[in-house]
Amino acid sequence: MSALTLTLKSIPQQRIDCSPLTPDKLAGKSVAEIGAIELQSGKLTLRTDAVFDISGDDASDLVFMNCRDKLDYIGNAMQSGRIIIHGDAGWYLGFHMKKGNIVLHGHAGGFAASGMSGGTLHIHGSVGDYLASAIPGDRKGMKGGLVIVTGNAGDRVGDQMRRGIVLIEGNVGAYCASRMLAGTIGVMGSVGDYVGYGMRRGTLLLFSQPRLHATLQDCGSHTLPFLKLMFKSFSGLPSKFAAIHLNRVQRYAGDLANDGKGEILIFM
Amino acid sequence: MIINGVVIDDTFAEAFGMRGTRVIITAQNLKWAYNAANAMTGFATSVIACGVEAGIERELDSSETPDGRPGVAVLLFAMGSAVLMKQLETRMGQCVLTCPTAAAFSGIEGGDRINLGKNLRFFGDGFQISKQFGGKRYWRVPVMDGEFLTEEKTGMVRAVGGGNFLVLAESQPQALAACEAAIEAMKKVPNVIMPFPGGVVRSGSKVGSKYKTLIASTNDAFCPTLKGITKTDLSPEIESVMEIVIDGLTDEDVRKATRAGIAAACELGAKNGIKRISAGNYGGKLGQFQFHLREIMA
Amino acid sequence: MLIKLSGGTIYDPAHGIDGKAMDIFVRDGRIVEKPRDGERIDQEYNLAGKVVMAGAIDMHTHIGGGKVNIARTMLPEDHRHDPAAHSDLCRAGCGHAVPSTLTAGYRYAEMGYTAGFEPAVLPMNARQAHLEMGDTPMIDKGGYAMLGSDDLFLRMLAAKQDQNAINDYVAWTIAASQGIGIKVVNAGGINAFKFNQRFLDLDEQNSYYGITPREVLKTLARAVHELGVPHPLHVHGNNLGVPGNVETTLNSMAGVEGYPMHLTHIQFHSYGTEGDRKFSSGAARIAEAINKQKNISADVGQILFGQTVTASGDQMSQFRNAGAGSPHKSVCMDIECDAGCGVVPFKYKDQNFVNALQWAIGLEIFLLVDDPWRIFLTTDHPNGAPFTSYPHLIKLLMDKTFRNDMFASLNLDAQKMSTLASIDREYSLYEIAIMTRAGAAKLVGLHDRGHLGVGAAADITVYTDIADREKMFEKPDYVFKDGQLIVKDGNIVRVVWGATHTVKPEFDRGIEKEIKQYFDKYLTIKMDHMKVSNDEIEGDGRGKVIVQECKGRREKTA
Amino acid sequence: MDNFAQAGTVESVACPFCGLLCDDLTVQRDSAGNLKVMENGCARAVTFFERPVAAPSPRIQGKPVALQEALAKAAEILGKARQPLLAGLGTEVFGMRAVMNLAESSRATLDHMNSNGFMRNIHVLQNSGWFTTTLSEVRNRVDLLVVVGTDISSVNPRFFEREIWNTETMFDQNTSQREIVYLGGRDLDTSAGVSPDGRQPDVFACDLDRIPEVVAALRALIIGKKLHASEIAGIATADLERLAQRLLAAKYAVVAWAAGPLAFPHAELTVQNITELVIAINKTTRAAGLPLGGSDGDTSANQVSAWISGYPMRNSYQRNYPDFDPYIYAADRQLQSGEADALFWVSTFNPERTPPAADVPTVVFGDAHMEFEKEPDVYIPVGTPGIDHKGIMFRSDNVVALPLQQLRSSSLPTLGEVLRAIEQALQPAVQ
Repeated sequence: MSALTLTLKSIPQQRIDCSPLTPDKLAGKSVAEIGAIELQSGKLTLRTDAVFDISGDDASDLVFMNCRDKLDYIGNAMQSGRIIIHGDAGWYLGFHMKKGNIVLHGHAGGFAASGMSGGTLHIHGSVGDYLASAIPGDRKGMKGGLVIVTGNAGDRVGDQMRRGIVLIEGNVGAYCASRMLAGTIGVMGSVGDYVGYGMRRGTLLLFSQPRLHATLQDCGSHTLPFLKLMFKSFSGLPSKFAAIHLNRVQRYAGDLANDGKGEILIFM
Repeated sequence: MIINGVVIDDTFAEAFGMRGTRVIITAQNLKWAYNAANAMTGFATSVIACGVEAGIERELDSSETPDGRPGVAVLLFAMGSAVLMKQLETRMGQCVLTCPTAAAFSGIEGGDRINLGKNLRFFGDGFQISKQFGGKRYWRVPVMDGEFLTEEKTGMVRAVGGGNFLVLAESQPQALAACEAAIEAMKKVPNVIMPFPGGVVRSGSKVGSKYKTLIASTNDAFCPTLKGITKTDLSPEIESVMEIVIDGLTDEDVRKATRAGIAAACELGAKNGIKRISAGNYGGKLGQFQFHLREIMA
Repeated sequence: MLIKLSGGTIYDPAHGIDGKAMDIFVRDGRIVEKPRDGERIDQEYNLAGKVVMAGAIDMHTHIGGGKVNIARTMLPEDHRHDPAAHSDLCRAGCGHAVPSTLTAGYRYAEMGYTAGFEPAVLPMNARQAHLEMGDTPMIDKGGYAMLGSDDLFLRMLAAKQDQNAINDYVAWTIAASQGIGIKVVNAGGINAFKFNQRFLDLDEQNSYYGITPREVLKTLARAVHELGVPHPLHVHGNNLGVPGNVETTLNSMAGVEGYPMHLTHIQFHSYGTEGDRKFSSGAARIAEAINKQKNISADVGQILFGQTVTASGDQMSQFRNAGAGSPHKSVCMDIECDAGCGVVPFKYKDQNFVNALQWAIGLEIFLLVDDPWRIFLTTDHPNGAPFTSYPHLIKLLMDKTFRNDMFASLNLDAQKMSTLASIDREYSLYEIAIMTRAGAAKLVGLHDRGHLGVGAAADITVYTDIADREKMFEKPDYVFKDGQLIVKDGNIVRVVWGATHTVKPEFDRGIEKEIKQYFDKYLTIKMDHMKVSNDEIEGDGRGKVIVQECKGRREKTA
Repeated sequence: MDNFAQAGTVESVACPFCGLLCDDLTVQRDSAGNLKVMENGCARAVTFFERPVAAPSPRIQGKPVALQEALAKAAEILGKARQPLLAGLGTEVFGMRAVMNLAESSRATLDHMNSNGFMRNIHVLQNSGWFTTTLSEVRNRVDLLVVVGTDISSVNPRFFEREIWNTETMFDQNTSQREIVYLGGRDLDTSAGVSPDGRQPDVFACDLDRIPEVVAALRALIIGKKLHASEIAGIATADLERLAQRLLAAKYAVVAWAAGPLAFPHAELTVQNITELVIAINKTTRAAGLPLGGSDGDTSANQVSAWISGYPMRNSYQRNYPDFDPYIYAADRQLQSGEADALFWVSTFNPERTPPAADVPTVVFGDAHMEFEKEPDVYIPVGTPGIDHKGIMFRSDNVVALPLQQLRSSSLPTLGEVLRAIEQALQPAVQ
């Protein structure tokens, strides 16, 4: 058995919805059957074998080669297995993912990990806006699991995030943790304006002082016992976060506008 | 069977199925971990009136605890899961939540997951914070010294309670010395506690009483001062009997503890007045476990 | 073209026909006499053994207008799970709780419905309601214009204007908003809410006007009656959803002093305060009152379990209920000194005590009201459940075993509070035909619909008689609309637009002077711009406006 | 009835050029069909109505052609496209119906030229909902008007005249006592907020991009929170505290905003704070939000789209059923990414709103006065609703839809006519 490998044949002009291509949905299918699966692209539906060269036979170990940012919904509602992506991914990477592993060697578009409820998503690169956020109509962003981003992330990281852990080694944009409901976001780099806007609950870990708007208020400096526990749980992760052992923070809480009890912890 | 001049009765300890759980209590230092644990395991000698039987199993150094602080492991046993859960919550709330710097964690992986700090979170009046790491949920409850940190759940397993043996000696000091030696040895055995004061109980009981309202009363057959007026089980030279009761997570744990305890008591031997080791049972009708002393010591 | 429907088992309660094998002839969209011997039959459908009824009529369904479109806009999550693709015949859309207009029309027709009436047309929003209904194909439609919380009406009452003036204003409103009836929602309450009153019981005064809901109901019920509008005043009572509102409802019935009145989604207004949770069924008392008072009719507004959305003109109640919404979001609006609206998504759960009891209360009312001509099958779509659940509801009414099995799976405390399991009644096909066809047509005032007599519009539904009534009613064999076959085996085979039914009661045009003055002085549009014209409804090739007969203006009040 | 060929005066004309849809204009027509606003016109209305009559020929790559030819070419471009985009959508209800039908038949995606602003409101509606009011309620009830981030006048010129300083109200209010507060923004023209007796409005200015912070602070104060900061974006916290108290004390406070002018990223979160603070006030007294601004048929486009497809703007029929994605289907993004490979631009009210520069085949259904920097592949001039033909428009408050009148005879086709013709050419149309 070798990894089922989908190599993009040419750069598409329109976006392609790859949601039918997950390990669980492809399990037990022959190359011919996989090739016949139809993918939405613009107003057309394209056969999978018209879009990708298909090789290998182990659908539980799915590889995208030569991937491009027009390929949306990779790992959509994925239930098991592993997807490795070489190249960039489009929007909605790991959308409503439930279990399994996605490793991206490249950049991802918007709404990565939106609605994700389990598994891990490891992005060796940067992501667009709305990482771990909820799409309109959904009430919860990420609902569980782990996301690691080695690069930067855009605006609105974790908007309405409900559970789970997002660790970003680079910088993030504006409105980080907006309307966050629960869960943990760590950002090693800088964050943009209006961090924690409308935050209800949840924890945002920062390593430098951001600009804070007036309805996030200082709760003083503290040594918090849970941080040891948290960093211990990070210790095995393939991330720079694994090497951190700090538990002294400045604690800001809010957003008071939203009667929020979220916290922004800044390591001192 | 005779060990070092001590007669091992051909009898058995009769023990019951119980529910058991373990809690790891950590604190800024061992002293405050003990303060919490002592309070939590206080008044927990017998399920008859305390609800649970509880005790400190052992000390844990900082490499053994989830949060890297020193701590102790506490075992609690009860006759049923409902009462165990209720007692655990009550004791957590009054003894650990209240104790400066103390934190509580699950001491048993697997088993049935029962509430450890789950409902204590409401003390936080809405300011409590839930965190999930490594598949476990923790609660952070703001309190006056900072934050009370507790794991949400711990494990509950089927356990064994009421393992025991009796030390029959020529004098009270000699009986006590033998029991102290036994407890010292038994504490090194994991997964067990000896719930009575100092691990030793002097008020062994029998089933029933002349008083209708009582279901148990003093075990007159082993009371030395009644030798002449009751159907005694004591030979004339026995002046004092003490019992060690053992609760363990498995029957094997109880067996190991029993063996360690009897061996230590017998170490003192007949020359120190230790004459006989016996055990309490109900004729094998009530308990599902039987610990035959001679088998254990063989 | 002459069509013969041969040998079907006919249920036509308007003519007392209860399951008789008969032929029906259709020509040019109408049911006609048996033709002369030898006349050529162009098409024949052999319906031997099939159940034949008039097309079903939903006399209370929120299918068009501002609040419905707000509900659509705010619930993308609901649409995503029920897309309706473009086909050779049908346009695309989406379904479930608040379907797109086209999909709503298709799905109604696929269930054998040929008409549906929007019960809450705000006059100020009537144009939108008609535009949306205009984009609802397959079925006929119409709307009830809302009055009773509009400032002009309350000013007229407060100024003690006589009933004639009120009647003229009511008739003008029906004409301007192209309605077929008048609806009152939380009589005066929506207005009171604008003055920060949070409840308004039947005899409580509006804090500005001093008018009580009782006066509003009585005046409007009388106006509708005196104008000869066939549909009685359509009343959404005060205190919707409030435990104890059974008293308000009973008092409201008495309050109209014998004028005809239709109480809508009465299930939501039949709550007592007994039991540990101070919430109990008032169904028996309500049913008893309906049985006694022949001037009263009602539709049930049955709730069924699952996700839906509540869309109502009753902004006062909806603001109160917004906290219980799921998902937690809501829209409330104060509207144009005319009315208001509130939209709250809701998920009814069978293990929830209140929801389970609501379910039982609705069924109790269905089963305890004796006269099927005065009780109507609705879920108050989408408030109690989407209309697509009607076949399931029919099965609950027709199949006691099925009903009791479902009941036994509900919240246990709710079961203890309901007598449902002890009610043996099962609706017959004839009774179903009354409540969904003949009765509904009579109630709405559709003189040529809801029956299969000669001269009737050939809106006809044909079912296979199978024991599972849900399966039977969700997929008719044939549906004819105005004589054209539009549905076969539950699928659309031809798309038609359906007409808009209205009434045009006579009134003294002199009233316009006062109305115009009011508009010019206080409102932000011109009076003439409120009026919806026929060509706006019929534009883009949509269905015609049909004026149903009013029985003529009764004597002026002395 | 009307003889549009003759000169005449038309009263009660509705002006579709802003979201207020004032319908009290008097417009004079000369025999050539040129219009002049005689009464109740604002500068915008004058601009709209007084453009001279024009009826240019349809063009293909700048060359005049017969309408049929232009339609055939448009149909050809539409048929070939893999991701056609119908954008601009500056039209009214009947035009929008035709847009929806064409979109479905061609599996196109849809976006309105004002969506960047409008979607801020839609996002809030879909996330938390809101509590709003309409113009006539404002006119009769408001006692405290708080305007966030706009002077209103620049988007809805006659708002203060018609809804605030009206002389008569139903509830005997002395309108000159109405309190006006401008919150946020800089260098606003607040002159319209001066009461007839000369009372100045309160103006709490701040940079546009600090409005999110100011609105958040106001909401926090309304729900009784204490803030540490002594000033917020240059506004004294004490002033905001007083404003919060005034809102809670008012009988019918109205908090107005216009989505367009809140032109900073993620402004929907600010709109949400506005609407949520309104709901908080309603716990004890009455208040309502008021979405203002708008036009080029934005409200109408969203309303029609919602009832026909189930979704507001930024939806698509590319999957053969309606699909909604306010990000992926944004016209700008689709064009910049090169995904949209044909652009069909509709602007029937405003010749200034020309299509965005894009390197794709472009068909414009536009006002007759439209001038292009880059001539589109096909230009089909169409009539202006409310001048050349009838129509129906929704006001910015989302409730009232008004009929638009035909004011003159016109040789220009309606948008609906040309779109239906293209749809027919594309494939046998469904009903």
